Amino acid sequence: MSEEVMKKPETAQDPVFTISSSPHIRDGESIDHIMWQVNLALLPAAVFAVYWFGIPALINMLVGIIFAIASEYVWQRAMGQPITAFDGSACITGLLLAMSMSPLLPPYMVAVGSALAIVVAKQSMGGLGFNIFNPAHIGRAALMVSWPIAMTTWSAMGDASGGVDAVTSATPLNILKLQGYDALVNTFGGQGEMYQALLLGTRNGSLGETSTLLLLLGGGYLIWKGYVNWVVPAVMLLTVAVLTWIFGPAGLFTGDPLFHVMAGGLILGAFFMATDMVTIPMTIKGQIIFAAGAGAITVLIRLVGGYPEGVCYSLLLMNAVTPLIDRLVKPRIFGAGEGK
Amino acid sequence: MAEYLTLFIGAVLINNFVLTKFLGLCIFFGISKNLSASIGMGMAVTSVMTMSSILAWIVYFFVLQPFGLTFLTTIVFVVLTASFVQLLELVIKKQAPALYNMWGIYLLLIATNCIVLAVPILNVENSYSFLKSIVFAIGSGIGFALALILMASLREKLVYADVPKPLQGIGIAFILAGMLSLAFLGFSGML
Amino acid sequence: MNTSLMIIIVLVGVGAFFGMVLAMANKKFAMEVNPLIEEVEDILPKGQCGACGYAGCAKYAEAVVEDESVPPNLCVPGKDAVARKVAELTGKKAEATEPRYAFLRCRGTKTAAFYAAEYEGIFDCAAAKLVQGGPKGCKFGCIGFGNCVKACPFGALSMGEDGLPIVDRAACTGCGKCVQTCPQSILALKSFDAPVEVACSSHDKGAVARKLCKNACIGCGMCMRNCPHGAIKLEKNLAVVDSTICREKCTEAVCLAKCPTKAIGALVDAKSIRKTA
Amino acid sequence: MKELWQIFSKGILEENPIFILALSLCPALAVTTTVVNGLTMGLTVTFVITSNNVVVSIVRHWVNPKVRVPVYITSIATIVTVAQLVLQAYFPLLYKAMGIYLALVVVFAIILARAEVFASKNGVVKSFCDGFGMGCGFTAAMLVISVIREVIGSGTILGMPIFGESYSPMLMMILPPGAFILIGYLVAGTKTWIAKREKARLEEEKGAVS
Amino acid sequence: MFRNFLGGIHPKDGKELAKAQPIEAMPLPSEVVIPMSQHIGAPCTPTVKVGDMVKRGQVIGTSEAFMHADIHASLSGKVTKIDVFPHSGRISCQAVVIESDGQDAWLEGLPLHRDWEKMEKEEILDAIRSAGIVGMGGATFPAHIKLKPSKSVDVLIINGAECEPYLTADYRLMLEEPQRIVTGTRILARILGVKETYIGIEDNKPDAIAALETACEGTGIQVAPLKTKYPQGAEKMLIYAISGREVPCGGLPMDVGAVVQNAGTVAAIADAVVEGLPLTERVTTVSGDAVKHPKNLRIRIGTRYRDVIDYCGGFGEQPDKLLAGGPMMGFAQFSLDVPVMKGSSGILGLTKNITAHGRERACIRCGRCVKACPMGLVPSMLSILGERQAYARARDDYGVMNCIECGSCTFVCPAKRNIVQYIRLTKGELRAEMAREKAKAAKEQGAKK
Amino acid sequence: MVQAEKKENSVFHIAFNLVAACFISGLVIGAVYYVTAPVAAEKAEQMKQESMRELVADADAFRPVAGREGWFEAQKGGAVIAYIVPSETKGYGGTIKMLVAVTAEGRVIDFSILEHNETPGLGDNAQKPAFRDQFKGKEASHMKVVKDPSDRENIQAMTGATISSRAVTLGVRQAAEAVASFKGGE
Ligand SMILES: Cc1cc2nc3c(=O)[nH]c(=O)nc-3n(C[C@H](O)[C@H](O)[C@H](O)COP(=O)(O)O)c2cc1C
Ligand SMILES: Cc1cc2nc3c(=O)[nH]c(=O)nc-3n(C[C@H](O)[C@H](O)[C@H](O)COP(=O)(O)O)c2cc1C
Ligand SMILES: Cc1cc2nc3c(=O)[nH]c(=O)nc-3n(C[C@H](O)[C@H](O)[C@H](O)COP(=O)(O)O)c2cc1C
Ligand SMILES: Cc1cc2nc3c(=O)[nH]c(=O)nc-3n(C[C@H](O)[C@H](O)[C@H](O)CO)c2cc1C
Ligand code: SF4
Ligand code: SF4
Ligand code: SF4
Ligand code: SF4
Ligand code: FES
Repeated sequence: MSEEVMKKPETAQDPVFTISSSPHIRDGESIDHIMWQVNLALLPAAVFAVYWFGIPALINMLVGIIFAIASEYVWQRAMGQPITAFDGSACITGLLLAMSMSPLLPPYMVAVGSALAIVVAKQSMGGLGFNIFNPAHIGRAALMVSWPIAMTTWSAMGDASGGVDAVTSATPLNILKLQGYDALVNTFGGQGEMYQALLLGTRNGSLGETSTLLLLLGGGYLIWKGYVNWVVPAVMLLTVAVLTWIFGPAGLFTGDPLFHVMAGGLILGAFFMATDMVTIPMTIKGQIIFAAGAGAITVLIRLVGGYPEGVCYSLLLMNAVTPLIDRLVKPRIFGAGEGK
Repeated sequence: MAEYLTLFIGAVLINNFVLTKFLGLCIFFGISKNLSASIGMGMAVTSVMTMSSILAWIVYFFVLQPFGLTFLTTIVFVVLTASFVQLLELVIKKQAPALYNMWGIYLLLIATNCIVLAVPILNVENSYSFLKSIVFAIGSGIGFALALILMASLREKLVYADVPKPLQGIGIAFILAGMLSLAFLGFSGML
Repeated sequence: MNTSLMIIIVLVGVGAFFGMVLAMANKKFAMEVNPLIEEVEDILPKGQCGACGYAGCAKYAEAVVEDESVPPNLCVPGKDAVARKVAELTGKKAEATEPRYAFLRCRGTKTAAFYAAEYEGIFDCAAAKLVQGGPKGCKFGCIGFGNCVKACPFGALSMGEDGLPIVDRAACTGCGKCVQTCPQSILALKSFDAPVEVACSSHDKGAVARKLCKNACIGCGMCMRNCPHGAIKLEKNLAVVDSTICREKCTEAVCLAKCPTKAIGALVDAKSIRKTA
Repeated sequence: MKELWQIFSKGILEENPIFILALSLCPALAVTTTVVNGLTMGLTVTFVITSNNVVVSIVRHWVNPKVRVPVYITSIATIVTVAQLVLQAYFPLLYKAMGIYLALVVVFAIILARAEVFASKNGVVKSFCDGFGMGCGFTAAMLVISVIREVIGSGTILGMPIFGESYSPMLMMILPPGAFILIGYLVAGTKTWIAKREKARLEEEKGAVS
Repeated sequence: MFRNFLGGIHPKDGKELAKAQPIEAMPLPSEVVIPMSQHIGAPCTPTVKVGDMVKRGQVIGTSEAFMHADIHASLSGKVTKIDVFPHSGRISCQAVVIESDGQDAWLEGLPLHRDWEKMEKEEILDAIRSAGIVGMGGATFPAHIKLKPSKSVDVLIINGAECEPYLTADYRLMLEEPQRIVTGTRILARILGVKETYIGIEDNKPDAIAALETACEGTGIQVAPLKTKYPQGAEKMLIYAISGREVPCGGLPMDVGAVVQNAGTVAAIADAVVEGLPLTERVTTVSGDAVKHPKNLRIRIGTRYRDVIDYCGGFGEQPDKLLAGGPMMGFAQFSLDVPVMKGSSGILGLTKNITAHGRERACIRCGRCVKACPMGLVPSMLSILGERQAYARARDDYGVMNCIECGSCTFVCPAKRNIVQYIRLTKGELRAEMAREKAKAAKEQGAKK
Repeated sequence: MVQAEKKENSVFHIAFNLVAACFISGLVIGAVYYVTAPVAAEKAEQMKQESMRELVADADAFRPVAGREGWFEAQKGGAVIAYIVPSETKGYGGTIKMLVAVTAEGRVIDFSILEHNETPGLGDNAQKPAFRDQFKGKEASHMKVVKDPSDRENIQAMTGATISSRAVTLGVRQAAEAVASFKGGE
């Protein structure tokens, strides 16, 4: 048995070609590229969070990212799987998780949340692509049931720039839920001021959710690059706007849709979480159903539920329905059924 | 009216029996491998639970309570449910074969199952009125069916996933149920 | 005391009700599953391989219990032991099953076979076959992505270092699942009591075959000519051993020494034939 | 003797009612928030399953096979009712903590299954061992689950704080989601453990042969 | 103006490499290897023996089967071998080797000069049949069978889309020899008796559109500019774009009253009918970044790729893949010994720069493939089901049999999944199963009798 | 005919088998009940007394109040020093049932939660002294839930459990009001 591999017969100088099934060309996209682009899109809002909430925000985000990536790495190592911990998806999970929580949350809780998100929600299901629930939201929901007090303690805004001193230790939605709309407007000193604060992000809340403007910037970038279908955030925001307008505090059609759209984690959720392709339906039609459902449940929880905000749960609930949607809503096969 | 609605929605979503009250888990994990089976099972559980609740309510409030025999509830209800299910199976098989094929085949499986026994017991423990018992039973059944169907659709999807070997089967089913119940927490505090 | 009496009255009442229901049920339909079926199923090895010709072990158990004409020895993996037990349970007569094992008719190891191209794509023999017959120059041999390994319900196959599957004869039950699976149809069930077998499937002409694989049968006919019992024939450039003749008559395998490429090999054990490669 | 030991011990690991057979799951989740509750439920079930196995194996010859199941159910229900009455009279607090799940012991599939599969075919002694083994397996599982849940979820064990003031307990563990997820991983762990043992045994056998 | 089908992709077309190269006739090779299977259907059996002398255009292979097209010698010379040779589509196949005698003599009596307008319909069809013409757009369906549809047809579409990247053969042909195409088209329009005739061309070839528009003047043939998008040239998409009709699942164009024929095919038909010339050569694009001098060549059937590449200056860079056909649907070859056939629209040599892509990973459900699929399938599910061997479900729930294997899904997949290969695997297994079942049923039938 | 008879026979057998089983079961349960029933009743009564004594430590007897279902009056040396009133409200996770001890003047002495479904570690902190002690001596008018730590007059909400705090407070207030109106009506 000789070790030398046989040379080509006849024509030794011919190159050795590669054979494969068609097609033989691919476009330039890859998972890693897409994922890091999403991270990039989140960057402006993340930077603003550090500016607005200070160093704790930075620490929490770093802890979230590091623990997410580390858990993925350790798991894959232990299971003998190929290491894909650095493809950017774990980074998104960790970052989004930290961004959807109070800056005051002790970092160790963020770490636990990150690890739970990756291990329970993602890797146990088989890793990227197989998870049914949005890992970041599973992490958040798990923390919410584990340490509800810490999770609902909001900062008195550190020493960041003024104008919002009135808003201490309660988020806008919190005030709305417990004290009503008028109290809410009063805390900001007027409706115009309120909208301005919501738009710029100079308000209290989870650390990554405040700046509507920068989130829109990032979301818009993803839409422009084609990684996100604009229909999904649009439908979700629209559903929330319409429903909150209809079911206003003072009877039908008295709501403040603008406030509801910009408050809480809706913008972040609609652009970056309702668009997580892994956990939403695959067809456009299915995605519209998903987004509308998520919007509706968000409103339901905000208006009658036990929590001030419902983005996280509404998305998780719709994640659970996604396989059913995918089964029922399929594209029409070309040439099937009627159609001329 | 609002009272009934509250009771109903509470039973379906907020206090979902499977996901927050841990009842009927054996079927929940046993049947949810397959979507069509879970739909049939959902129907079977709902109907059996409703009817056995009615029966149990009558027996309890007209026999057991008046004679001070409430401690016999367990044994009487279980025998009642079991025989009722047998009877039902018999009748349906004979009278409505189509219905039988849809969910009759699951009947015997549920003859002895937590949720089918628990709902009649809860009804009498909470002294629900006759009508309320029915609403509660239907709501619980629908809640159970909802969880079962969702779970089945998730598990069917996971059949094609690279779930690590030791977690495959019942392990991952538990974890899924855990996440589903996390999601259902969103409804908590709603009523 | 009153209560105690009531307890008995109520319970007996319930019991009577229950009894009546059951009695009725019984009268209306006295269908019983034959408990024997379960017992038989218990004995079967649960490979669910389908070698018996039924869709899984349970189905065979049902058939063998309920159908008089179904023989008890259809379970190939179970071998004689199971056949005997099933026969015992069903009261049928067991005929001996001949133990057979999977045998790979290819020796195109990574080093012996010529790779005409690099392959890119799914790690699956059937899928690779769709791409110009796979990367090897020889289009008859093992593609080496181990579909058979994945298919074996008994874990009897493993992929060798040399790129060919190895049969663990202690574990192989002869169910034939791998034989059905292999897209190249180069696995065969052999009884292994014949002394020799040809471990090649190439129908290429000698010169081509030799170029494409060092271990190929080149159809030179040396073995055929040297076999004193006429047990070997050439079919489309490939030597074929008639194992019945071989088993019955052969005392000394002269053919082995004559083969220039050692494509024909002794069947003493699973590994030795590969070793001669 | 060895046979009896085998009958007894298989219930603890290889056929653990909760982790492997996945039967009688409801109590495993519902009452394991504290060790005391989990243990009580475990012992109750052990009592019921063992006595029922004994009763069934005694009466099995008199029972018409057509009413096997109903008779067994009656037997189980009787035993459970007895347990209920006793607990109620002597341990009212525990009785309350068990809540509805105590009554539900009646329909735990594991009990009926053991009666059907084992006790109806075997003698008193063996049935006792089988029932007791299953009961112990069940109790052991309940204990494992409840210890983990109580320690992490409340920071206590048997009600005594063990981490000191600064520990803020992870509530998820005593709530439904944590219970489900924890058991998921415990099931996986048990499976891996059994598989490893099996493998070691095979290796040993192989070694012995060659 | 025209409809746009859903889905589709926009790959970098690479056509600039050969676009400006006029069609050039390649010199006679010293030897041609003519495979006996160059069409869909039964392979032909050789009608010549080793040692025979043949003339160009002489029939050297034919078959009894209905579904076949005769095969002709593509040059004059001596038959030196009849054996199994590599084949660009089916690994290997019987082929006749003819050594050129340098004369390149036509069979006596060829070419003819006929006035096709005076010919009977049957006569024309016979001319097409005996010329051995098959679809040259890739599917190699025998033309004379396609042109005798069993249903009434009212629209004829000439496929000049050439949507495959790199390929420019049809483009050059349309630009340089529009007259041949128009003649062929008119012949077809007549024998089919259609009301409308279109030539569909992607709008990235304005000069070809212009050339054909001029040539079509007064003939009633309409030139239809199409949106540039892959796979615009796929039959079903083309029919939809031009006529708005959807070929039903599992159906044929004639089910919606349409016939589609490739531009090259109609040019060959024109030759066959007017001059009686059998199909012995075709225009093929030789291109790709590894080929030194990309060209559009008129090549004799049976010329080895080796000779073709050598004529184009050989490989300038180390090629990674040698393709028969375009990069989206072509077949990768492992040998330069495969011959050019009637269906060879391109020969491409591509370097790793173009063909390399990352490791295959699990589907991340991004839905890009769903968006890209022109057939409205869910390719991601098809790939997953294929991977897990759930073939029946792929057919029943996800209609895998409708896939036209255009490769759009695989092209866009960021997880680099080999979706088309999974689909092929699935289809293959399903077909094998169907065949098994048929055989079983037949056996049972036989047993009953 | 013979077969039919056999079936009849077996039907009877079946029914008898079951009835016998139930009969035996009845005997067993009856016997156990006979033994345990008095113990259970005694234990239950004892527990009730104990729970009331926990609320009103210095009482020496508890008597049911006529006309008010479930009410007890705590007596010391024959004098009524407090009323023990059941109360029920809806909390975060469902109904909360409690017993409230109120002085005859309508001041709260203490309360205990009998049944609840609040979250452990959150809502169920209502049973802990930190929250419970706030009520001691308060009247109905001072039972408003606030979240302002400086407001010592009213009831401080438990962190993270405003809903439970409100529910419990409401229950206690209702009890206090009920006692006030009962006394007023007398
Ligand atoms: C994407 C996203 C989703 C969120 N989902 C929820 C949710 O489902 N429930 C919730 O209470 N807070 C959620 N939050 C946090 C809220 O937006 C906000 O921080 C919270 O409403 C503050 O009010 P709180 O006091 O109760 O929770 C989410 C935040 C983000 C960024
Ligand atoms: C994805 C796909 C792309 C195709 N692209 C072309 C093309 O660009 N040009 C072409 O002539 N045929 C193309 N075809 C082949 C056509 O579908 C059709 O078979 C052909 O135009 C019929 O003409 P023919 O029989 O003359 O070849 C394509 C087929 C498929 C499936
Ligand atoms: C798992 C979980 C359990 C909760 N349980 C309770 C509860 O028992 N009682 C309660 O009032 N709030 C509970 N909450 C919190 C409420 O949803 C809500 O955030 C809170 O009432 C707001 O009150 P705060 O203003 O004191 O933070 C719970 C939250 C979570 C996540
Ligand atoms: C547009 C987009 C949105 C994403 N959103 C999330 C998200 O909300 N949560 C998360 O854990 N990962 C998100 N990811 C990353 C990735 O999809 C996620 O880790 C997978 O769900 C893990 O399998 C997102 C990725 C993209 C491309
Ligand atoms: S023997 Fe067949 S199935 Fe096995 S690896 Fe070789 S080609 Fe694949
Ligand atoms: S090696 Fe083949 S024949 Fe042997 S057990 Fe495995 S699949 Fe069956
Ligand atoms: S190859 Fe098939 S599945 Fe993929 S895009 Fe084309 S038609 Fe759709
Ligand atoms: S393009 Fe690839 S990753 Fe995206 S859904 Fe399709 S198969 Fe999955
Ligand atoms: S224990 Fe089995 S259903 Fe509850």
